[in-house]
Amino acid sequence: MIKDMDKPERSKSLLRFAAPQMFYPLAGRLAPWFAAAAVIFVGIGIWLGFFVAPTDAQQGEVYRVIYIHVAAAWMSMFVYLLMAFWSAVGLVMNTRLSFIMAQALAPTGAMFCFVALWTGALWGKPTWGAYWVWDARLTSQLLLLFLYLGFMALTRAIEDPRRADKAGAIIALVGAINVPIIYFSVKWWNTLHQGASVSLNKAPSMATTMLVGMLVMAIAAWAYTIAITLWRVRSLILERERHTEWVAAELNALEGKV
Amino acid sequence: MSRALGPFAAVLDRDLLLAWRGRADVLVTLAFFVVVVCLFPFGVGAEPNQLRAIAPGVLWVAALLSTLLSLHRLFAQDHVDGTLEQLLLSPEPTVLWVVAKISAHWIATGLPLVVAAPALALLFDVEQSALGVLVLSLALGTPILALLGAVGAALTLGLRGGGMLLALLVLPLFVPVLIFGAGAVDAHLSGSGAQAHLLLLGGGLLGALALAPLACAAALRIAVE
Amino acid sequence: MQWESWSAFWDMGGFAAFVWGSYGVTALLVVGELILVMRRRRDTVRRLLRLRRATAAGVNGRRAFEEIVE
Amino acid sequence: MLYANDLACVKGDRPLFRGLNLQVAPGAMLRVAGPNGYGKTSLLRILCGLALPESGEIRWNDVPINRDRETFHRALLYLGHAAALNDLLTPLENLRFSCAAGGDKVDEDICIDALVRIGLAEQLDLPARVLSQGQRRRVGLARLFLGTRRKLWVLDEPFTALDVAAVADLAATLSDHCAAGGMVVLTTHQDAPFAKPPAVLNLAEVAW
Repeated sequence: MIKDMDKPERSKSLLRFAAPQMFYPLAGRLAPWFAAAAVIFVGIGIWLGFFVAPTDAQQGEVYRVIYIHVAAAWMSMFVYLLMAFWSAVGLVMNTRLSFIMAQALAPTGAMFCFVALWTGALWGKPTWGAYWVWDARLTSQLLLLFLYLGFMALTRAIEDPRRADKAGAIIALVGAINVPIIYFSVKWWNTLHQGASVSLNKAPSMATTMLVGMLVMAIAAWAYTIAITLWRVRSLILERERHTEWVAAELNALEGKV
Repeated sequence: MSRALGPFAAVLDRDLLLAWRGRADVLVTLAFFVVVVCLFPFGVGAEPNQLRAIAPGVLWVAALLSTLLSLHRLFAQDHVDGTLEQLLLSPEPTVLWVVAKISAHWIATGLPLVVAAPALALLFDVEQSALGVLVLSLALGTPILALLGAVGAALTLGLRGGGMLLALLVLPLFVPVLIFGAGAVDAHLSGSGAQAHLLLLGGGLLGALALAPLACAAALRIAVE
Repeated sequence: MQWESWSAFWDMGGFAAFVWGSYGVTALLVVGELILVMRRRRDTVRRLLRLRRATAAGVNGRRAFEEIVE
Repeated sequence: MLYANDLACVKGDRPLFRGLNLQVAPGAMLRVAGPNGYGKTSLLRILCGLALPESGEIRWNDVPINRDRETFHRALLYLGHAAALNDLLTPLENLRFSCAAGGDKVDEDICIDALVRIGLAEQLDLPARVLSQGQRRRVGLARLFLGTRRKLWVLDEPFTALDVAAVADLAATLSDHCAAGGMVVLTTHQDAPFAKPPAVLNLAEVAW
């Protein structure tokens, strides 16, 4: 019935990390490196964004919000697609670790989604005079946030972990199929109601330093997401695998420290 | 009751019979639709051309909410009395009777909305010509809502607080249907013609008919575990 | 160096509220998330340790397990 | 031939059983015993394919049940705690629906005979909601008398809420079914007058 991926084979293939027992220590080793990378890139990004990049011709200094806004918007989209990917893998290969990965990603994706909306609003106020404008991208970002909240609410509402995994996977996949549909229908709807004039386009003249600053911040966001997800996966694994001996051994090791 | 024609006909007949015997629920859904539509003039003011402008959106949102409220009836009763288990153990493919169930549910709750919409539209003094497009857009749109809603209903089966969770899950998915449904009537009224919107709704319906039952069957299988 | 003085930097061309509002909330959320994840891990480990001690102490693992499971 | 190998089951986060093997040959009857909460119903549902085991595999005629679901479910008849009965329909309508939904071709008078035999002659045309708990379970059991060619019967507490005569009649039906080469897996707390005492699998002895 279930291809038993949970017993750690000694094979050297990467598949052995599909077993929670093998992935747990690996995540523990990798996470700090990504966290460090994130801190470094944020430092460089802030320095580039604030101290090297010129002031924008039309928008003045407020455009500097772009560095977080764009990075967060990208991340909220990528993390959702990543969740859908892990959900698909989980449903096909029935490996519980894939479901755990999807659930570990969701909170960070939702956080970036909220950050994108928050910075979009704060950036919108001085540029068009209103905190919220039914711009196509902002509106689809809002709907994406609902998809995240739906996923998290569903996975938490179900006690039985296995049912929660599969239900979450299904809604993540159904949501992922609908993300492009929502985006284009909202874009059509937006141009219908307000015409193309009011839309949150990027600062027109993208000086290279601005572009580099944005990319660096995006990389920083990636590193941060990987680090925080790996940490969250570790505590999810501990909760899920508490019947196994290896968790008992792990707990012994942690007896004194916690 | 028809002779044993296999699960599709059996489930369709049974659910329609149940809907007929429990027609009070159908009337409640319809009453809710009418009440919600009538609330808007109080909130927005009875100024005619303003009402005429918001009429398609109001009718569509009310239809969407009515569908949402009736979704729990799709699987809840069968889940409680064990019929769902027996259906899942039927040798016939699960998708077959899931489509039958959703069709019966739409006939019992979606169709009445489509039939009632023109009458309510007159309350908003909507032009005669737009009524045809309104009915067509609802006739194409409400089945999509039923199909997508069925996936949400199956996922939240048996959960406490399932109603709110169901709304949170499916409303984002309903947005495109709402946009093109209400948009069709607006496009017709503005003279640019509603073909594009209606074609998109038709395409969406075919897509939902093909994919939603699969997701729904999978969700039911894990809900019963 | 883009700015004449630190005060000009903090003023951000008159948009201080918007720029620092954005960066501040983002920093808050990021740090908040880090703290939440760390606390969640610590609470999980503590709960499992307590659970283990209870089941080990219980006469029959199965009986004690049922009472403890919140 | 039903064959289960190294089955494990965790309910929510309570481990129920592990390393469970069982085999039901044609003509055999297996009683799953054990106190409440040891996973009797869970095991039955896993055997039917309704629930997924934590690990392990189930084969029907040497084919894993998730590989060829249709053949397995064509040969399976499962009666759970809930009697799969809708309150707005009459027992006759309910019985005919469960046959049609299961893909069996059964005409009306056979259903009526089965219901009369199980003792529901007067209640044939009443809505199921007026029936007593025992009567509702009998409608579920009526499917056993329909002579459908389903080999494997999986029954969860079939004898509860039945009077002595009905228990004897049902026990005889199960024995005949086994004699005719069928298989029965059931749970029950009362011993019934079977022709041949069933094999017993006690979940209390299956360690976790």
